[in-house]
Amino acid sequence: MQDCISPEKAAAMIPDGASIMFGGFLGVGSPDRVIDALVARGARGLTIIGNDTAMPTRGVGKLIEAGCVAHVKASHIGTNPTTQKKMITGELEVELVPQGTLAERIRAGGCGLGGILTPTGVGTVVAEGKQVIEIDGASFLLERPLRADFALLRAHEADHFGNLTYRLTAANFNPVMAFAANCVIAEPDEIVPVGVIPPDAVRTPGVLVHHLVRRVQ
Amino acid sequence: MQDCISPEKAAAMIPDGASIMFGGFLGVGSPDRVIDALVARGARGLTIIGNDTAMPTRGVGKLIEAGCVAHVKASHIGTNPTTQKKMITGELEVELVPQGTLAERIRAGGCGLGGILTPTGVGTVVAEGKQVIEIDGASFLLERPLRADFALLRAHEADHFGNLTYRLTAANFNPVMAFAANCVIAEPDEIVPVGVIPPDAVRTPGVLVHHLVRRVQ
Amino acid sequence: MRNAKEIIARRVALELRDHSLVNLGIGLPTLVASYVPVGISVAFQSENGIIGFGAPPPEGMESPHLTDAGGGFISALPGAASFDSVTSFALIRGGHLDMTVLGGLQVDASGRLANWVIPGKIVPGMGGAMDLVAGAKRVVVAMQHTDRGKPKIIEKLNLPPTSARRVSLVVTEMAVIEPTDEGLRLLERAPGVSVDEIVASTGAKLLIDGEPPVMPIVSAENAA
Amino acid sequence: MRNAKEIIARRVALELRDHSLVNLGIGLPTLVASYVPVGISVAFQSENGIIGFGAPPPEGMESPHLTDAGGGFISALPGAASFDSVTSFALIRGGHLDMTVLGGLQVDASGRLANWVIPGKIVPGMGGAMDLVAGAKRVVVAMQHTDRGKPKIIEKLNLPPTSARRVSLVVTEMAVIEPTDEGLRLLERAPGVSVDEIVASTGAKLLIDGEPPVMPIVSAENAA
Repeated sequence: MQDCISPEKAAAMIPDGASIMFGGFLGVGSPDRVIDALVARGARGLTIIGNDTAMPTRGVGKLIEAGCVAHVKASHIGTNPTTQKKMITGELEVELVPQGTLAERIRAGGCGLGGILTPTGVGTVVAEGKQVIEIDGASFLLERPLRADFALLRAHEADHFGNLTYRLTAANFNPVMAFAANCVIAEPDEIVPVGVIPPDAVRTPGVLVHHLVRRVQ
Repeated sequence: MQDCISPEKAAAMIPDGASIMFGGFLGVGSPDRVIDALVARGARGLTIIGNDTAMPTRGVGKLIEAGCVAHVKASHIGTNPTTQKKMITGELEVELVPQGTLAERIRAGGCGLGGILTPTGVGTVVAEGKQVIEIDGASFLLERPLRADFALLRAHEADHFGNLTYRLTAANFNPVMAFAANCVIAEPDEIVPVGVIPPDAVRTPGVLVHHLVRRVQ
Repeated sequence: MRNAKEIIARRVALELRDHSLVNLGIGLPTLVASYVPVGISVAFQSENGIIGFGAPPPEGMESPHLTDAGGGFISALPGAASFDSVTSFALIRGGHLDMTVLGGLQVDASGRLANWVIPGKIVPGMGGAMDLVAGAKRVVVAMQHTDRGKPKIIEKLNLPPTSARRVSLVVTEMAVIEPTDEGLRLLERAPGVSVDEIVASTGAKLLIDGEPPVMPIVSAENAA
Repeated sequence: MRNAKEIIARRVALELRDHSLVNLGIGLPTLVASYVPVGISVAFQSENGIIGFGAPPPEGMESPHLTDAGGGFISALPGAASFDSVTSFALIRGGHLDMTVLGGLQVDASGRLANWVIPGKIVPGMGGAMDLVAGAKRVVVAMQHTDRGKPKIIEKLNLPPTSARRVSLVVTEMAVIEPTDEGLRLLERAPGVSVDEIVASTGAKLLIDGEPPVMPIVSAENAA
């Protein structure tokens, strides 16, 4: 871990056009303060990668509402009518990925695998343009790794080294995204001294985190 | 989780010739009481899958010493001269797998992937007979999933539902093996009532565990 | 007479097995949790990352970090385990999920399910549905038999399939149907519904061996 | 004069960067931890599942659940993180490990390393070595220049390679050598060792630009 920055500083570090992974599941466990700062700075042309686009007033939904986003890779956009509308008008490009495949593609990107073979999506539109590999008589799609310029995580606790914990269903995509971006920024609910989080409770080692977002003012 | 059994009952459930994954790294985090019971019942022809074969008097090394084992899949056998000796005499068949590949193959077997693409082993003896797949100009080995009849785990705590925790470096291969066997038997240091392990501390959900080995007498 | 959704949920509840891990889809399938038979211990998974969740907590006691896959507040039962999305789908895809109950738009004669998109309409996305159908040991479709009078069980899907895999069972308010190698087998009919009525409401050939038995359902008294 | 292993470890220690994650192989590479330069904060990983470990604890205070990849008892430093083998190799293979220091049997003119097996002798197994060479951002080989007088740096490996990947740097008690597209470049010579002596002890062509500088090493006073 390098330093502790404000949400505004984090938003300023992220250029227009960047690709960003966002933790969160319908807004639960999403880095809300950095999202607000991205909206405030008027970010444009972002590619956002995450489970869903939440709701127009929640989580990454705010980015879509504010016109910050050009591309979406997600498993579900049904809870955000604005995503739907902008997709139809062509303002937004949306790639839908099955949820488990999205998680594994991000994992592959973060742990140095060239791809994974999954049964999910075989015989569906998801298989279009993809290589199908037969293993012992079963068919699998070859799915490619996913990485991004930035990963914006919401954590529960962080210590001064950047070690992170998560809380209940707010973990969701956050832990895997910590592996898969060139710059990882974590927004914890609380920052505690080194030693407060025992080694076995650490769910994201601090070596993966580049910046912490400073405590709530 | 179904029930709580003695090490002897566990050993009796495992037939000669079975394939078994063993947690443990040089004997640390290995299910010692079930291993002793397997030695005591004179098990024969086992296939054992794990990081290493420990030492002749420790961990799965005891099984090799006692002649229980026919096949070994491991990343390292250098600490056990008996494994070396029996390999040379042909009493033991040994397949060496790079440590990270072993972990990912077990993971693939446990989470329904048809295989993984890893850069590890490309251009080495490990690549012999395996498909090499080019992705964006880089070469990857297609490595196949690994599963076993049984997984024998060492855990720190278990609750009455079979939820498990692990301790420091004693976790090693245990958590991933919980996904990859038809029958999972966990040997905890301590069994505690439901609710004592908070949801965020659970590292192996109890639904993956079939039997717990009862408390130390 | 009970309404269609309740009949379906009560019948699906009889498919629950002791010591099993089950994932219920959003909507109708969620109702199944209300009718777990007495003596059956089921662990429910929510794919956003928990096993062992319960009813919404009392007003004011909700945790912002604890919701189900539909975004609704839930509680955690003693012995619950929480985990991230990678682990959640390792459970689903790896064959550790004994059963999933999903809603359906169409099921065809080959047993394939369409339940994620209607071309030309709003595209919600498949979420976890494709992984659930590909990975669960048993896939039970819980859906109404017809949509505004039009059969949802048809010869060949005209909506995009969710998976190439055949589902295990289809439960509607009229019938229980099992897709097999030979075709769709009519296993049970709902109380007061005749075989002729079922056939008339179904757009695919049904295999019928004599008069099928009346659908049992979990009664109010038997639900835990 | 310091012994060969100590010279190597002290020189390799100068490759450590602030805020980096480093994995040290068993044997000679482990010595590097003793010479971390002042002001440099390094996190050491042990591939059996911990970041942030320290020296063995006092006699009688060892934990049976806390060892390094060689099986020796260690301590955990404040801020340590423990994890399973899958996560450990996700860190290694995913490019999160800034540097690994490994022992070597041979390095050849193309920069390939052999360090895991001698055919006809005991076969220890590759352990984590193949993943480390394939995945670490920088691979530094720390080895003695010769083995009983025979060069270990040779034109072409005659032992099985650990990886097809070129290593980043080779540090011996005589020289620092960088494998490049053009071949093996002699970067530094050890104090009191001449270029001629290095060439005579090396079985591969070395690229030499004039008189290479003398190898700096971490002095006892500079080690943290």
